[in-house]
Amino acid sequence: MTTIPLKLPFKINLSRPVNPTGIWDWITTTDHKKIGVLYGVTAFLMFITGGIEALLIRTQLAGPEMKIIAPEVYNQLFTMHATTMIFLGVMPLSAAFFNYIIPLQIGARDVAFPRLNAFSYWTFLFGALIMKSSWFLGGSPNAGWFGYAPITTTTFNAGHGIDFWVVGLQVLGVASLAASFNFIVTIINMRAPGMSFMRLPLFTWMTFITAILLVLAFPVITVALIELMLDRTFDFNFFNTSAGANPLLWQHLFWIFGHPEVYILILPAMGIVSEILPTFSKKPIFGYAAMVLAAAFIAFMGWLVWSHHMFTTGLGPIANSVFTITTMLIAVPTGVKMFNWIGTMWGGNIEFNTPTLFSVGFLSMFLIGGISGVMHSFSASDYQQQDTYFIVAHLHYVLFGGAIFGIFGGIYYWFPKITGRMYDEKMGKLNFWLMFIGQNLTFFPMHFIGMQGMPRRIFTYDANMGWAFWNGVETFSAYVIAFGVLFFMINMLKSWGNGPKAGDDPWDGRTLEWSISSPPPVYNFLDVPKVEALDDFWVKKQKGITKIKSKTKPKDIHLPQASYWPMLVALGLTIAAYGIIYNLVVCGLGIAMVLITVCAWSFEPVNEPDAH
Amino acid sequence: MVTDQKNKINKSDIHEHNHPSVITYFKVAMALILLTALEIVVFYFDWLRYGIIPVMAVLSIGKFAIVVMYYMHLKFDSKLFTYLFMAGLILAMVVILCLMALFGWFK
Amino acid sequence: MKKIISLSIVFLLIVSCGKDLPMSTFDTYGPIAEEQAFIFSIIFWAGMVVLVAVEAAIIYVYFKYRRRKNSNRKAAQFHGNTKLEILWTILPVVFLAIVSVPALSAIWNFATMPENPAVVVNVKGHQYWFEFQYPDLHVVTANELHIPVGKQVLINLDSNNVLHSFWIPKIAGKTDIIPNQTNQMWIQADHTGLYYGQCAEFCGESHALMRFRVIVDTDEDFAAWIDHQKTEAYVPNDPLEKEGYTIFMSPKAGCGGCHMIHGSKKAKGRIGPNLTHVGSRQHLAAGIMENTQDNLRQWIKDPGKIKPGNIMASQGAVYMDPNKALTDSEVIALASYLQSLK
Amino acid sequence: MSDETTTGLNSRKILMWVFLGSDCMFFASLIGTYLIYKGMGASHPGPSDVFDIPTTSVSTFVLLMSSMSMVFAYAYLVRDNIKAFRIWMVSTIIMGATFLGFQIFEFSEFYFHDHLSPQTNLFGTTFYALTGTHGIHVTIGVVWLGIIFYSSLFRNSVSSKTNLDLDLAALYWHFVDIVWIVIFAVVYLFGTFRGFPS
Repeated sequence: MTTIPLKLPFKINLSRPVNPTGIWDWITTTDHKKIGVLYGVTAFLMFITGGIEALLIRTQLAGPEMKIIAPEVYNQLFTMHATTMIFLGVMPLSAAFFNYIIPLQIGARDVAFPRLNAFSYWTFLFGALIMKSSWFLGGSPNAGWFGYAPITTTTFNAGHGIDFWVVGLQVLGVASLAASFNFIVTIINMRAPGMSFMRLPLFTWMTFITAILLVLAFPVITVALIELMLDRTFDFNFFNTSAGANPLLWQHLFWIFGHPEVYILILPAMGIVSEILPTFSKKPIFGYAAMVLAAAFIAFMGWLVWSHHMFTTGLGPIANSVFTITTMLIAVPTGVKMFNWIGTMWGGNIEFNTPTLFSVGFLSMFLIGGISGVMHSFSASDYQQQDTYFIVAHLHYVLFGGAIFGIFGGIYYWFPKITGRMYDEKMGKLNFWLMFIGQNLTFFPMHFIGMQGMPRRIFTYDANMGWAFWNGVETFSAYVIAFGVLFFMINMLKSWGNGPKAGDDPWDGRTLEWSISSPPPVYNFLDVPKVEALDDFWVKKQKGITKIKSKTKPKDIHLPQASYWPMLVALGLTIAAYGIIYNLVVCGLGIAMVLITVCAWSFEPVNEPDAH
Repeated sequence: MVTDQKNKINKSDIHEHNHPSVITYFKVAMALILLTALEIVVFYFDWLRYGIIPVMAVLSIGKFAIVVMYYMHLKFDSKLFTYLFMAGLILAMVVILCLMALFGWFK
Repeated sequence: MKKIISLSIVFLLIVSCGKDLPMSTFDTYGPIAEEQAFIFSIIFWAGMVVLVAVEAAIIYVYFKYRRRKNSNRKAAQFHGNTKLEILWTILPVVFLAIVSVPALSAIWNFATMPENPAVVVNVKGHQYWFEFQYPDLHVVTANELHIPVGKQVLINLDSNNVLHSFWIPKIAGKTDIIPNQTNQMWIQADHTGLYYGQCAEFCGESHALMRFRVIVDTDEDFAAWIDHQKTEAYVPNDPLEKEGYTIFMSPKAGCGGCHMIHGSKKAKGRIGPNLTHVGSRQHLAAGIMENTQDNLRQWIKDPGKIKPGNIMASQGAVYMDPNKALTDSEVIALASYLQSLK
Repeated sequence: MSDETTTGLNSRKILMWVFLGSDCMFFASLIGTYLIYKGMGASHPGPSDVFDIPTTSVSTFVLLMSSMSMVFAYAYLVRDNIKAFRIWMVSTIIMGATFLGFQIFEFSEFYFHDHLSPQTNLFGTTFYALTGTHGIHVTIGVVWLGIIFYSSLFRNSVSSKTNLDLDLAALYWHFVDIVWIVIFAVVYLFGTFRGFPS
């Protein structure tokens, strides 16, 4: 073990981990594939906790005037369910794919900033733990994932729940920003020779657009959260209505972030589907350029529609008309994508397996969510739908039937690449059908009860409202979804260890990740590929060009080395975050730790010159 | 202290032959001072009334632009940097203007 | 127009089986709700056409072009079709442009406030109940809004606490109640009767229990109701009611610190609902239960159990201080006094 | 890891520009908040009660000059004139610290003399949050430049070969400067301009 003494103003001597093993390997790793797996597993566990929260909510609503869960706990549950699914579930599950797949798809040996990547994971993990620890530290946040002021101020919410939400989201924001900065630079600067932008696989494109949306959207929510934190901790007046504050400020800042966030959630899933459908149809994607342009247009328009979440707040007819029109316009590029996916399957030779089932499930569910979205883009009729179960139905069709179906499809699709083993196809199909049937029976009736006047976020309803039957159906079906996910977990656990060997290219894939062994070697590519076309690997296979023997030896490849610092910086942030909640001195210590560890990090080389 | 890795800089990163000379930097500084002085002078022209807004906007944007172009080398560097920065900058301005419109600033 | 709406209800009838739906947005009783349902039905049917067509296309393509065993069919290799792509970009634009015309005009219709409303009501959102003030008629009541039939009513919405939203599904869509920003809306009900309303913006622990009723009266009934509301509160004669009156007005119970009973000197509070004619209301505690002796007793006994987090339970002297807690007989007396306030 | 990048540009420099683009949105949200709340809530103490334009003009001038000093330091480093580089570095750091000194003076003046605290009214809240955030940015910049200067002085590890390290710090420093250009115009000058019809 070589030690690198760091002569710093503050004298730290820490040896750098060299070829660590066991748990230290995972803690100090800078390998994008390991970080991807960590991201995926952690996010999936969080997804399960969010699912449990959802089941508790549904149980309370199974019938009218039920008293299973206390109102305060119910409010905490729906707040945590949404916060978990969005920030701890779908976003990091997408990030898991970014981490694992992007360098493989663009022919890179790693990301541009491997340690920043590790930092992103640890910050995400600690942020998630901060958020979830609130359940054991006096109660979770209870003001909804949207946290509309002024109910989040100390005047109306004196407990610590909201504090956990405020600092937790900021820490998670740092994680997302770090990852996104990294992927923007990686996609710009780490592409293999010949991999021009218009030869990028669509998943990489969607990641790129998502990351740009994210680095522009997260600063806005960060400012809003800082303002709320200053209000709660130092008695500032941002949302203090008795000092004349306008609570709509929060709503605007929140949705300026919040609407791009919606596309941050769905674009990666669209990217995954755009990989799966061509692969299994044995056809190129239909209208590649249009797919890219449509996504770019969606991302751009995502900034100009935020007030459609606020049609009922009295913005006035001009604003409502403008935002109605801009919102409707988003249907156009979304439609283009939908038609192009159908065009991709047209004339193909489509394999009927779990990834395509989830992809086609994505198309059909996302279509329903998209159409109900157009329905409430019309502010005139949205006055009746805003804050009802109709909206709940819409967003679950988009996020569950959309994003989650896409992500599950992606997990099945890349499972053989990541583990080197094949999943159980029968169980995969069972998983799909349970989730598909469960999803539709849970969320479709919400359209009905929404139009029948059932508001969101209510812990009880009267028997004479006529909502009881469908609520009962929904609760039952929510458990069907849970069983689907259970079969998914069994399938994954079983196949990861004992599945049949998958081989390097089980799907006859089109993109570069299928050209290397499964699981990929630590250096990804022995020789950095030379890319000559879109779907280069497929084109080369058609031409009969198979693997060429490489002269490069693995030991000559310099790889990013392990480091303690990313994890320690994240730990410092976490200490600072708890400090904000409990004790400002602790917060100061945490910030000091961040400063010191950031300095140590920046003085540590990416690679030791003498180490291999 | 600063590492080997960091020392390995692509040739394309060293643009000193493109970069302006110290004299140019000094001229830019003089322009900045001039514009700031103008701002402060204009500030005392009460008769401008709302007219001060465009005047001040032009002066500030001018200062902003020459710092970004010369001191931050955007004029000489890869266009990619300009695109990346302008994406954030333009969006930031659009968002501020939208917010001002929504809160009745232009009524 | 009604026909189109009822057509779209056909699909809902299948799922609702003719059940009574007191908050259905399709079963409209006023011009605003009707127009909103009409706009919805336009997009609904337009959306259904797209939905059926595209879903059919997805399923058709998936099955038609599935890989069959023992078949050597090769996938067709094409990269796109510019004409088709332009077509399916422009078609939705045209489609949306057409449907947006009635939608946009409706926005302006709702936003144009009546110049001469028959009644002006100031609605105040509280945690968790609604206060209704008739500023021109000098009447203040809570949780039961009376309006005359067939007349335009102007509503001013305001709150001094958190956000709420005012919503009567069968009469008009919702508008949010926001502190430091007075929102306006107008409503009109074309049939007399009782309608359900509910707070639609999350406002705290008992948000689900923040409901109200709208009672649409004929002009004569409305005038009579207003006249009655203007009168001073009934002064009890019955011994039990009198006992309740004494407890209510006593400094120990302190009810009058928050509640107003018009005509009494000791009950001048403005924090809680105005109780001058509480006995004449049909429901209690923001429309969550019928106004009966038994319910009223339960409410007075332990309001925090019925409506968790409400201010009376957390700040009322008799609920905070065990020494001041009401005995069962005091609760009975109070309930009978309050019920006498017809 | 290969040093060759797809675009030929350094990854760290791209990262810096993406970060600055992102930081634009950060300040936009703060400036947006300030503008939304301008004139709302209790009006005194307001901008014209507390601001002293001549003083702030001086601190603005100092910050502008620190930017000039920064480019000088960079220009000399690129030409391997380490001595001149160090002189201009010191001058940049001193001017940055002077700006911070002015801000501390200004804040204490507002706080103790004009009785404007973040808790007083919406102007206090939004003003301190916006300028305070900018001040934190300046502080980070001063610390960053200080570390580079320290490296050059005691470790001799700064040379034209490592000019990228300084380039990134300089980009950040100029960005902080241009943010101040906006704040000075929007908050200070528009805040106290007497020509606006009341």
